[in-house]
Amino acid sequence: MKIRPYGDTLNDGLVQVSFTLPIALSAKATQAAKELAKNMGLINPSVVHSEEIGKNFSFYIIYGALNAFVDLEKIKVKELEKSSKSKKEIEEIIKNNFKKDIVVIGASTGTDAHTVGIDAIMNMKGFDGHYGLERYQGIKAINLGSQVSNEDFIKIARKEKADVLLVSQTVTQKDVHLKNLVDLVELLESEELRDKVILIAGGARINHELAKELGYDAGFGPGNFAEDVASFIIDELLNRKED
Amino acid sequence: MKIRPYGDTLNDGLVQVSFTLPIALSAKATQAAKELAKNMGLINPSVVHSEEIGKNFSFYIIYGALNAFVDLEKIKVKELEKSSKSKKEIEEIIKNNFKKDIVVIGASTGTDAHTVGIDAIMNMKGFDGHYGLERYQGIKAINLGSQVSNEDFIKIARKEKADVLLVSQTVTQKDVHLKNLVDLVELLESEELRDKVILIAGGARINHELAKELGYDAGFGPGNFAEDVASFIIDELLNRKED
Amino acid sequence: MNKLNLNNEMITSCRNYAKSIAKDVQAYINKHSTVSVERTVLRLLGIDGVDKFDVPIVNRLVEDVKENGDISLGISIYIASALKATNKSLNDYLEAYFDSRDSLTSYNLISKSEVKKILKPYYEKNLKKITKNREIRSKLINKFGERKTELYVIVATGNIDEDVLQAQAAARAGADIVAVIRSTGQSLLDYVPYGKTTEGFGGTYATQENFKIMRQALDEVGGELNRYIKLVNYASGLCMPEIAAMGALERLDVLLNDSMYGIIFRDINMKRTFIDQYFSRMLNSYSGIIINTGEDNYLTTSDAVLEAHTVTASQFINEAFAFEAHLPEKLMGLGHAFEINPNIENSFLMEIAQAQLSRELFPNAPLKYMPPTKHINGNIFRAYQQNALFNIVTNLTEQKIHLLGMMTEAIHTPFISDRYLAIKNAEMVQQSMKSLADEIVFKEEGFIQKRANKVLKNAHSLLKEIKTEGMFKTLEKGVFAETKRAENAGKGLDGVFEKSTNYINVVSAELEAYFNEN
Amino acid sequence: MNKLNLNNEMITSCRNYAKSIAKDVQAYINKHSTVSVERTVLRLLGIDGVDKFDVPIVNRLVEDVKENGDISLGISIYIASALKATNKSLNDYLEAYFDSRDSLTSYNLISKSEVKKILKPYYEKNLKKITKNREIRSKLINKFGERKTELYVIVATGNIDEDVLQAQAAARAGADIVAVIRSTGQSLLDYVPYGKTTEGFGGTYATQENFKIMRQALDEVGGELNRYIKLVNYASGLCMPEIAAMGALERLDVLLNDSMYGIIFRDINMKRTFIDQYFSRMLNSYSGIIINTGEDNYLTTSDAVLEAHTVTASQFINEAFAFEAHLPEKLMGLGHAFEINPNIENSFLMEIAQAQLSRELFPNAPLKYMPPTKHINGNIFRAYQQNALFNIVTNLTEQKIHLLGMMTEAIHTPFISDRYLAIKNAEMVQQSMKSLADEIVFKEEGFIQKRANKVLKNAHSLLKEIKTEGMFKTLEKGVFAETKRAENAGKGLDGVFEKSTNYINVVSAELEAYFNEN
Ligand code: B12
Ligand code: B12
Ligand SMILES: Cc1ncc(COP(=O)(O)O)c(C=O)c1O
Ligand SMILES: Cc1ncc(COP(=O)(O)O)c(C=O)c1O
Repeated sequence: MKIRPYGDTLNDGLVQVSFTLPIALSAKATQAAKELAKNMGLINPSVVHSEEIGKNFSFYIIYGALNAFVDLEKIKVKELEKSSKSKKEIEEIIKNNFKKDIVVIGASTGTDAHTVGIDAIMNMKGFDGHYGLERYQGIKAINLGSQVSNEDFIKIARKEKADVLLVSQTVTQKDVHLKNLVDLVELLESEELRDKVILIAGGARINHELAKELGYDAGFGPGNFAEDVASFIIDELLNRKED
Repeated sequence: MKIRPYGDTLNDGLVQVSFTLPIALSAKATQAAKELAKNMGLINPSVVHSEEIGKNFSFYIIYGALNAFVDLEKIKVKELEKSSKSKKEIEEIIKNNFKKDIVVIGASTGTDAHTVGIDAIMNMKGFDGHYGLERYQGIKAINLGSQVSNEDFIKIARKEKADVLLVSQTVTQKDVHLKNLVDLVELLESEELRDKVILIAGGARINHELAKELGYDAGFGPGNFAEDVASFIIDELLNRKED
Repeated sequence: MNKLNLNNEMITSCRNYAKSIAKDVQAYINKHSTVSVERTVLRLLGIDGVDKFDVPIVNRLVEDVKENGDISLGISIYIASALKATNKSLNDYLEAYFDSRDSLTSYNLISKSEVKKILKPYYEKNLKKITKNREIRSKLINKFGERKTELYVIVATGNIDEDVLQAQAAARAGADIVAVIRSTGQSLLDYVPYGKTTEGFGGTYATQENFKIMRQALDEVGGELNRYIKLVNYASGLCMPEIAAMGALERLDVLLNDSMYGIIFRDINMKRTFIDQYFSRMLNSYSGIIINTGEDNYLTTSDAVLEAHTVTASQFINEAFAFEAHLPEKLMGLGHAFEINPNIENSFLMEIAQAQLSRELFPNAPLKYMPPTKHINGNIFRAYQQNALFNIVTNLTEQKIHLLGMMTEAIHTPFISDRYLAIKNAEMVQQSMKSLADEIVFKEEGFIQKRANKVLKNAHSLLKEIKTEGMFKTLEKGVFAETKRAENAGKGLDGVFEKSTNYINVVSAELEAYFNEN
Repeated sequence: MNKLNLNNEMITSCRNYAKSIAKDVQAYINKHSTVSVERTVLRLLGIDGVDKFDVPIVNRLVEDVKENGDISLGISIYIASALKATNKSLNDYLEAYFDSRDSLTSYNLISKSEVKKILKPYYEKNLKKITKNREIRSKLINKFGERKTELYVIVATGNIDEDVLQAQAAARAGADIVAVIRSTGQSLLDYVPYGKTTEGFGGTYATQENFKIMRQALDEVGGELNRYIKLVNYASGLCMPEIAAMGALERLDVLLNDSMYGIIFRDINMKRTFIDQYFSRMLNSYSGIIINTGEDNYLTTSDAVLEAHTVTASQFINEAFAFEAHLPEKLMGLGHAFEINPNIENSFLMEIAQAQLSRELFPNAPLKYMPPTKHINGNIFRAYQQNALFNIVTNLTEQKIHLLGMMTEAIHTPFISDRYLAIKNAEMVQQSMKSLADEIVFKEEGFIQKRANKVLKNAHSLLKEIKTEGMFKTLEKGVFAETKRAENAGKGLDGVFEKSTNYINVVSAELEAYFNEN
């Protein structure tokens, strides 16, 4: 099925765009904004608002019809098939399949001080009514908090014999998170630990596809809770056992 | 000078886009939104928000860097050089150059019932502190109001020996205004009146370039007042006198 | 509700002036009828459909009498006489009519009482259907409940199928009321288009079939959501009573119904539309349909600070007109609006004053509160904020019918996402400020109280003036929306006629009997 | 200002508890110093610059003493002794120092009074510069005036040149205060980077040169606009007093300065940062710089409904700490925030209660009111509305330092257009609701009054508890932002040392003398 953006009628293609140009407002500048919109594939773009927002800066709001379709059949997403088990089910599976507790270590790494995300997954109280991993029987959850260097993280992982590493990254400005995440993978590899753990990333701008690309086993963005992560962990551990 | 959209750093190219897709929210749908954004020329588009907005409709907000420049040197705008005289100056010029009052007839034509725009230009009290043409000495301003058919408009123009016709169009849905505006030009031509009047269009979505394309002498959008229109009229009448 | 310290004597005096103004006009109305009133009678006899040139049959019949008979007698007598003379059922007669080309005026006219007898089965059937609709509505509302403030959105794609999708999406998102905007210019047509339509400009044609399609779609989604979703359309215009009848038959819940709007913004002749309005409002009352009046529109043309009192005065007059047509307060959706330039100092306080004033003057009316439109520009973020401010005033002054503002008001009729976002905006305000109205008191003799009292005082003076000059003269002077309209100009005057002493209108007779009883 | 009917005795009792809590900590502080305090002394003697490895000279000198001497005596005595022994000016001595590689500890230590005599010309010069800056600021503010509520925005491009463009654009758009956000992680550096910088992550490095560049840019645009544009940076972190000194020298106007933030959100050792805070706040007081505290941050981690009282308790404690450091109320920009989930019923009323409570508890403090952040998501329209609601509460409760929320809060540090739109949002509220605060009264014993009194009561209980347990234990328990921090863990502990009885700090001695006089 081919689809297009929808304003108020099927296939009208209507989209809204806004941006700033680093020049003062003028008829010419407005025309430049229109040209850019055309360049984006909008037919008949209409500059519905333009405003000077500081010496030599002007802001534009544009509506126009996008002259492009996307073919849904051709879209492949590396989507995590969520098995979405409940806390109870997960605890049951662990009890029946594993002799000792699964050790999960989490941290917000690098200079990132955002802990709310990793806490949401790990802490007792959890998030939005979903209990965190600390409350799961059969899981030993160790939350190292924020600003943990990759080196310290690995040191503790080794000491605690971690089965699973959870990395949270929130600050994405200038793609610092990518660097941090890749560094960890490299460090793990050089210490020959990469294959011994399940490595999972998470954060506001993380998704499964991105995480896979960076060499992680999975990635979780907003809207995921402890049970989603635990489900993945269990499935993956059982899988690896079989191999 | 080549320029690009500006987020917070020169040439970062950052733009904001939003649209709806006529499918339910899913990872695939979000990917489709991203593909469309790429299709618009955005590199690394980031879907910062997605939301189901009704069965089979989902809404997306995207930020990304536009991989395109626009060359300001190459942009040509048919901009009206506003001579921008004051009411007083205009009245003075009329007094010195024309023997009789300039007859200006205005209307909101077709089924368009929006009069605020044409009133802003014509009525005594004007708009935003700018008096309308009715208050100008040397101008006989006749405002026919709204919903005037093109036929009636021309009939009255002929009767009043109009020098200038002002047409206001506000309803632009499905481009009705274009049809209405073009019809008037054709009617005037078939009645051999087109060359005898100055023909001016105005309205929220009218600009000079569009008006010229449609066969008008000038077009005025938001932010224009009676003195801008009167200045153009005077200049044009003096010009035509010289020829 | 008493937050403004209003002068009760002044309010009573306003009501008295308004009553006298309306009675004056009513005296004129009582002596006249219009082609659309007569067409409405036909519709309520069950006549529908169009001829091969797409002219509605009701128009054909009334035109026939106008040309070949004496329309001042009303259409009822002609149709009854024809049935009597041909001894046919209405349907059979109409078939024969179009085959034969015989005029409807070809038959001997029968007596008034015979007219009534012959037509009774026909109009009774339809009035019963209307009564049934009223009952269904009541039942559903009783079952599902009704919110204190109802969120009202419009759909306006021009295509009824697309409208349906969007109306259902809106209901799912939280809308309580959906209005299908009419195509630009329909209100000037002296007939009602027929059948399902998928092409309109800035709106979708109001046809009975489109009403039916949308009613069904809303019932469907309402059932799914366990809510009753109200349906709105527009009656004001040259076919006011016809649309009132169609709306009644298809269980619409709200109709925009205001002569003043037609006169001022559509240049419809005042006599024509006052007569039409009376009959249409009686129908609204009978069918339990809420009317919406258009005072809000004045402020899209005039200055909302200086001319606020014209809204208030007009509300009083519209209330009086509605009472004349037997409309109970609970069906009077009088209009007002949030239209002050937000750049004006304390404009928000003035908006509170105005909204609270309307609330206190008409405590039992389901007021229709309109969002900012005039001072919205293409800056959709700014517009979203203005709508939030508007939503707050609604909440603070406990309005009933809450028309949601769109962030793209200055650009286009709403996209599906605009509407969704508008609903979420209102919901955030409703939720986060739930008890604000109860919590907050205005300072005694403060800015808000002073403003409200001033507007009331100016409305009072204006009503006094109108009472002296009369409604027609007032409209000629351009008091409302600064728009001047002459008594004998404007569209549709040729459809007005004086009633003969023998005039008979079987439907209005029935309705009046009903109102006298109830 | 008395809209909440607060219990005055309870307020006094809160203040007494807080005073006792602060005095406890102060007893510890008085006995200790830190490497950053000592580096600050050096900076105020006029030492600046870096060595060839980009290590700041002040760090080199303090490290030298730490390794080779007895830092418990303080740095002052070492530097004075060196000058005395070498008979050089400070500049000449430093040049020789780097050439010779002789330790700063190589000289005979002189007496306290001699130390003071020798260093006086140096620190006096800089303290005079600071005094001069304070005077310039006062003069400009007197000349241009100051708004009742000041609009505060951030720039955070990482590049000081880009920051300048955007700060100036913001000022032109209407901002009164501009903060240059620091690069992520700078607060954990135990030195202050040097020179102009154009690369940072999520912010721009706080360096003295960058301060100077921005100060000049704001003075320039302020002159053009006839307004004084205030400049903000961040002191909290391992270099708190050094940044306080640099800010004083470059005429910053506001500094984020709060140990609690560093402890909780940056895992900085509590002892280290309490000591640093004391000295840095004395400097702030001397230089007339407003401090901003970070209570708002608690609610980004904890639930804003349940933990509101932790903010209030912390404000009382921060006030008490500030008084210890001789900071007058008019420089206490205590923090609070609008962070309740907007989907919660009556959340807006709770926000009003909290904001008004802060206002009434600290009537003379220029409170810093923070916008919603936690419950902002990628829906920029929704965010724009949330910011409007926040702006309304600011207006209604008459806050002083009004941090503008950005519609892209959940996405990136602000684009130039985000900031512009945020300012316009605030301005629309300020203008359209100008007199709202004066106009509106809260119901007696209503939802708002009850909520405010409840928060105050809970804060009171908490303060009582803290008084009993002590501050260090409280932090170990994780009372604030549900974050537990151990007394002897966290960053920077190795920079803390007990002062010898012979310890001397020429600057703090001078400041204390000044405060005793004034
Ligand atoms: C709270 C907050 C803070 C708090 C953090 C407190 C704390 N204890 O964490 C404080 C106030 C300390 C703070 C400070 C700063 N912040 Co901050 N902060 C935020 C804020 C408001 C909310 C983030 C949050 O808690 N979200 C809620 C959680 C639950 O969502 P989440 O993290 O996405 O987590 C979910 C999923 O992603 C997933 N998940 C997350 N991690 C993981 C890990 C694993 C393994 C898995 C499986 C899943 C998972 O599960 C969670 C539940 O579904 C955001 C803005 C916003 N509204 O998003 C800015 C924001 C993230 N901060 C930002 C910045 C820049 C900073 C500072 C650097 C500013 C400065 N220069 O001073 C500082 C320093 C912090 C640092 N160096 O890291 C920027 C980042 C910009 C960018 N794109 O890079 C943001 C976007 C604000 C902005 N627009 O500027 N911040
Ligand atoms: C006021 C208004 C009305 C009033 C009009 C009252 C009146 N006396 O004019 C009322 C309430 C009656 C009305 C009705 C309708 N409206 Co209306 N209305 C507006 C509104 C809110 C403001 C327009 C306005 O007055 N602007 C102020 C004036 C001063 O600006 P302006 O017209 O641009 O004029 C300036 C310049 O353009 C220029 N100018 C204008 N004309 C001319 C002419 C000449 C010769 C020159 C030189 C210059 C010039 O000078 C002026 C001063 O600078 C807009 C939304 C908005 N905020 O823009 C919707 C809007 C225009 N309406 C709209 C619609 C659809 C309708 C209806 C059709 C809805 C319906 N189906 O019922 C009806 C019917 C009207 C019809 N058939 O025309 C749509 C149009 C959508 C579109 N893009 O086509 C809008 C955009 C709202 C929306 N989003 O749906 N409307
Ligand atoms: C009372 C009333 N009637 C009718 C309408 C719509 O009329 P039309 O279909 O003529 O645009 C409006 C629109 O604002 C109105 O307020
Ligand atoms: C009191 C205080 N200090 C400092 C900061 C910033 O600290 P950093 O530069 O460590 O991110 C904040 C940020 O919210 C704060 O509230």
